Amino acid sequence: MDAFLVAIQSVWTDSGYVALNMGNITMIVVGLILLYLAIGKGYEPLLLTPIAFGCVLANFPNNGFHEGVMWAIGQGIQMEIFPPLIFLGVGAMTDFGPLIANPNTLMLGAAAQFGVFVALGGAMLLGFNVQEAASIGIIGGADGPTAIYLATKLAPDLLGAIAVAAYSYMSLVPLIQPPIMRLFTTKEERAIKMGQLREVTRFERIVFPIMATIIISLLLPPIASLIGMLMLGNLFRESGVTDRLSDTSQNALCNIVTIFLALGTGLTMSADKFLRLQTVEIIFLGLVAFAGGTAAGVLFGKVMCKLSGGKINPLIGSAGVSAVPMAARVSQIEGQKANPSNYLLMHAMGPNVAGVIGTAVAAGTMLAMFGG
Amino acid sequence: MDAFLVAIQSVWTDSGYVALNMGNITMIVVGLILLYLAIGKGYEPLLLTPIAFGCVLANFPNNGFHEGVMWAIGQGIQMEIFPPLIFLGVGAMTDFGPLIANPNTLMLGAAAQFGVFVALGGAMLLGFNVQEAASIGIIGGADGPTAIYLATKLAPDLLGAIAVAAYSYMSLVPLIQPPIMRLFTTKEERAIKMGQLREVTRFERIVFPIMATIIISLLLPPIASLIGMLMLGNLFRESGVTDRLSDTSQNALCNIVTIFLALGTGLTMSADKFLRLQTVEIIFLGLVAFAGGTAAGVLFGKVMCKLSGGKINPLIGSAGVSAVPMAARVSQIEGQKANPSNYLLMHAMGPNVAGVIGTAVAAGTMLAMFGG
Amino acid sequence: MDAFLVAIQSVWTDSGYVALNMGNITMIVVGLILLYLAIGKGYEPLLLTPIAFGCVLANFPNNGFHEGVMWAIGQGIQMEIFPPLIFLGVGAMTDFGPLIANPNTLMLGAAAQFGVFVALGGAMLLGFNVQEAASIGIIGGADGPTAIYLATKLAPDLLGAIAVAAYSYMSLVPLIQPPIMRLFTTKEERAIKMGQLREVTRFERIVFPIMATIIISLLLPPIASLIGMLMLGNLFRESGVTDRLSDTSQNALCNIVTIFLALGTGLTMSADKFLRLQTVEIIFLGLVAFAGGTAAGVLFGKVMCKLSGGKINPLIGSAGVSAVPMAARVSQIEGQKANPSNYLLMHAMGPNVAGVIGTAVAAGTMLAMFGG
Amino acid sequence: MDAPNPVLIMVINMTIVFAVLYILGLFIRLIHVIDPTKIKKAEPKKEAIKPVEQVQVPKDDMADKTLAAIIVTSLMAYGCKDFEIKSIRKL
Amino acid sequence: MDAPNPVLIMVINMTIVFAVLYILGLFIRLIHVIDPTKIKKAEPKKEAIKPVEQVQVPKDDMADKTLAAIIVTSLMAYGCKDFEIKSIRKL
Amino acid sequence: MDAPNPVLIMVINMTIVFAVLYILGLFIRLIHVIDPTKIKKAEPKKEAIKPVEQVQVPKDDMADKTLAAIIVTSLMAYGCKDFEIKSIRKL
Ligand code: NA
Ligand code: NA
Ligand code: NA
Repeated sequence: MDAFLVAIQSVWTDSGYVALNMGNITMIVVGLILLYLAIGKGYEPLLLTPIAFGCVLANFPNNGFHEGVMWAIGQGIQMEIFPPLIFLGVGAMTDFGPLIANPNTLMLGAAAQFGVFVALGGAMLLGFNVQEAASIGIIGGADGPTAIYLATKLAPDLLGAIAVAAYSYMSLVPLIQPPIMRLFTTKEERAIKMGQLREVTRFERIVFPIMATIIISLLLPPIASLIGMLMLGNLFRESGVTDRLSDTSQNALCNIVTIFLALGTGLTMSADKFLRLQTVEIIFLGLVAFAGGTAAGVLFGKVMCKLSGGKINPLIGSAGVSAVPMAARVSQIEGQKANPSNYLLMHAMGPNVAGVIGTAVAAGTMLAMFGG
Repeated sequence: MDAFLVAIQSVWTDSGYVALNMGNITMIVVGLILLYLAIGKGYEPLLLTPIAFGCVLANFPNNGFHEGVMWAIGQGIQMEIFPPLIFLGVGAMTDFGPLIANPNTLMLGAAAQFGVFVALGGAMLLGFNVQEAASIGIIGGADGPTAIYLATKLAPDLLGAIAVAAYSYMSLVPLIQPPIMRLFTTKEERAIKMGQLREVTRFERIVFPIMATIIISLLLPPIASLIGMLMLGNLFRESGVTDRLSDTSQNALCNIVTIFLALGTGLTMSADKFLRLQTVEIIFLGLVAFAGGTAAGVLFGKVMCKLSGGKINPLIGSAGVSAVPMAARVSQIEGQKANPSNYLLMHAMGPNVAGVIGTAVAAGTMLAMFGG
Repeated sequence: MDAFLVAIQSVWTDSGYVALNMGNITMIVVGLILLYLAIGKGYEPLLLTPIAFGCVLANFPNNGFHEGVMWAIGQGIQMEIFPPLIFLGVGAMTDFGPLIANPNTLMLGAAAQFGVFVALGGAMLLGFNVQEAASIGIIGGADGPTAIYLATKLAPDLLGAIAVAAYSYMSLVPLIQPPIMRLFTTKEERAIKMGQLREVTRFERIVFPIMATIIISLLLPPIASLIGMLMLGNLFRESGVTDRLSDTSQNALCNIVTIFLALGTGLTMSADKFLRLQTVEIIFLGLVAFAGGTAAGVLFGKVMCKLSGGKINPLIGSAGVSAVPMAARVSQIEGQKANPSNYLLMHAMGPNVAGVIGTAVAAGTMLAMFGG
Repeated sequence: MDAPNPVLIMVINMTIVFAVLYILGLFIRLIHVIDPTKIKKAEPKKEAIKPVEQVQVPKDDMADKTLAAIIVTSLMAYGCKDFEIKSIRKL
Repeated sequence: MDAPNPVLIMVINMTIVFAVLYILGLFIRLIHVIDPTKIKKAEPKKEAIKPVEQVQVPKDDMADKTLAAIIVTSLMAYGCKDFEIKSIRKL
Repeated sequence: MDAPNPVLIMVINMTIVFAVLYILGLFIRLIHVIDPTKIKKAEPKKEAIKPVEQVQVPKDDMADKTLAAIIVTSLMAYGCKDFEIKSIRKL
């Protein structure tokens, strides 16, 4: 009986219950809240569910994740293997047609990056170093893989908070953007109807990803693998002769990597890295970044509206933050509220996909300036 | 002509035919027998086919498997990367509903682990050390990935024999279980009809995997990655918002990892590890474990039948060994033999999935007690 | 304003534009030409598209591919992990039925390897060492994964040129082969109709891959992983009980590995390795190899035609170079040109799949003779 | 564990396995109790739910009886720490 | 960058982002101009294409106006190397 | 292989390639002979099977003739070990 008690006691002593501290408990609760947001509220559930679950798992004491599958997943994060593979799938899912049909919308995708640098400035004022500030700012780009890629390179300790903020705000786009959009536009501007987009040829669709890769990767080598994979995926989609590869890039491979990327991101969320004032600041700055990007996009849209003689509806500017395709849908909805016969979705897809490129360029610029 | 003969002779001298010894030949024959069992007899073919093929390949002399793809697959085994990924798929395929509807069936899943410890005791009496005995005992858990996970950690030399025994007996469940089930039950008991299970809400289905992960991983950290992946897969299934991830976990990812896990397990089956008296003992002990687990499940079912006033059919107890869903089908078939209007399948699924958790818990307990 | 200019200048100075040299530019143009061949001309687009894109990416200066996902993909190439996994898929896609029904066609698959050794001899005369010559010769085998496997082991510097030559000529089979086929055959020979192939039983289909693995891997251990994976894939296909694994081997896994293998092959195409006279020589020798293999196959077909009393159409001999199933289709088309009621496709599939085995055997022989 | 006794190992491990799965069962019941979506459904269909609940009550009762001896005694004997385990139950 | 000024960082980065995306836009227009498949389609349906082209001309015009100040001045100020960038345009 | 002669390499390698594929062909025939499922099918449909067999016999014959010179002589010349190769045939 004595040996029995000793054995039971030793299992208990080595268990996580005994080693559990307030930090672990709090982070497990944070993970549960994120699970609620992901599943109960539908905030980017494909990413937030595994991130949140990873956060819970990471905070079990003695979990032995320094080896085994969780270690391997962590290596894939640290070695920056997963974000470019996600971008391969994103590229295979993205239709750059609306952008090619109306390349002016690229400027809206550029303008919306303003939020990134507002948040960067704010982060520096709050005492973050410039690498951390850049990683925080990129939340405003509303591109998860780019944000994770940049944070892994520049500020790995902030990875969890940045990923959570990025994906949370991306799903809050329908709440964050409309008031800002209405604040900066008149009802007349929002009611503007835009002409039909021209047809884009297969030639243009095929040449675009190749050319974009060359121009951007040569100027900003630090994002060559991100842009390269994005555009390779798009080439698989548009070539018409690599459907097998396009399908796998979008589905099997993308889903597998999503599980690993998101779970691995969650696994970085230890109490000592997450339970800091900085996390609250990051979440606040992320909101500033989103709002700033939305505002800049809409205001630049107003400038383009003026210069085009009223042919451009400024509402499509907010789609420049990317968050594909949600931000474009928000433009569509707000446009229809002002004018029920308005159909802005395809026009908003231009700035929307331009925003993906814009954020990658912004990340590349910051890596070129502040990277090791 | 001389150079010709020298060259041919050198190819022949370096070939596997010259280096082939009796051990290799015997193991290749073992591999062929296992292939026959897998393909000809239909014993768990998804796993036994690549295991058997790996056994054949591993026993070609000079095969160069210390590098290349076979080395890489071996690393995935040694580093315990594959079993938790299989469990991700198992979780996505598992319906815990019947268990949630009738949590008493958890006790049957616990009782059926008795076989694990009978075999453990038997193995220790036969001279195996406690780590080896634990790995042998787990065969009785009828969960391949758990058995491979535990054997890799505690007794890697026995991995091949344990995996082969586990998967072979799992497919023999329809032969092993019925006589034991009939031995310990009366016709009246087997004829008992069980009431309809209550409906389980989405809330319950979502909270269950999260809660189970927390409770079990905290108590038994060594299986945090196994239970975590099992329950993450189940959460993907039940959340209703991550169908893409659930689908990939069950199909593409699970199949890829199955090929690698099973092939890699077969690759460990070298003659010096397999052609020992121990292998025969392991196979014998595996049968003891299965039989013991079945008997314990049925007997505990009888106790529960008594205590519930005859509301529980003891036949569902044998499903507690897991071997999902085969053991549950055996309960169904035996129940219908005794009473043609009997429908036990859904009731037997409760202990059946409880057995998966029970075996993981047993593995975790043994790792906590005997692990490095 | 000064700091502004300094910063812009520093981004520019670190960019690829400044570091770009003529070698890079030329290789990017080579990549673009290959993309045109892949997408515009339809030359093996599934492989040549990612190879060509990899070639473009690899030649961006400072691209940082010594780490991250591109590094990881490169490791998969260097460690010879990808070609056997492609062969797993090839095996799952291959129907060895026509070969089993008429095993004489194996001799045609052997004869067509003649081109491999003609090119090997030519390469040695041009000054390549024997390892390089073997890797160049294998282009004539018309099997991409085998060529990449051999080149990685014997002449990694030539990998890019060899892969490009192999895949380019494979898609040029409909242009290269017909003149040679007509040159060596009379109209009467081409018009020969062949009898119906016998039915092949499931038993034969299942035993064949197992037996072939044993015979070949024992004799030529250096290709045990290639032949093993090819035949395991085929066993998944034919067993009838592992459809899940066969499906994944052919689709998700094969496509993922194809993307990585082809992209990684392209990434090896740096200017210093590719822009050499040797590359032109390799491309020339590749053509010699294809032509030699085609001629040898047809001529051996004529011998078999004579010996069989006119029952064998020599046109099926050219299918022995493999390039499955294109070379078999060329035999079919040429046969029908000579005799509109001729149907050679299934007969040509025998030498066609025999050629895959023949090339692997040739690679194994060369590895046994010239390998480390 | 320097001199492990097979019977002792069995008793210890089976105790833990039963305990863990029993506690899991308690939490499953707890989830059912706190399930907010269940309550909404229950109110309109009170007649249909009642017989199910009648079936379930004896089961819970039976489970407690079954395991009282095995689980509670062994855990109780262990000291003050097991109260922490029970407190988790009230989360 | 030893003493980075947030405003300066913003200006530099936004300049680069705008410049890169503007140049990308120029290349998209160039692709459209050199598109051999477009020309073939345009000839048979001249009437249908014309209004689309009328819509597009002001857009291009507007874009040039918008960005002239931001992009061209900042790039021109940089020295002779930016002519290399522009030369890429004529590829 | 310090001073490799291309022609010698070709002869050696082609010999091995032919030999391996020829042996594989022998085993394919062996599988067909021992195939237990074939016999069952053959008995009821004897008339339908016979002509196929007539077609096949000359092929086998031809294959042996073709390769007798190349394979058998080269293998026979090699010594006693090649009998081991042939013994595999009788497995
Ligand atoms: Na963006
Ligand atoms: Na089990
Ligand atoms: Na070939």
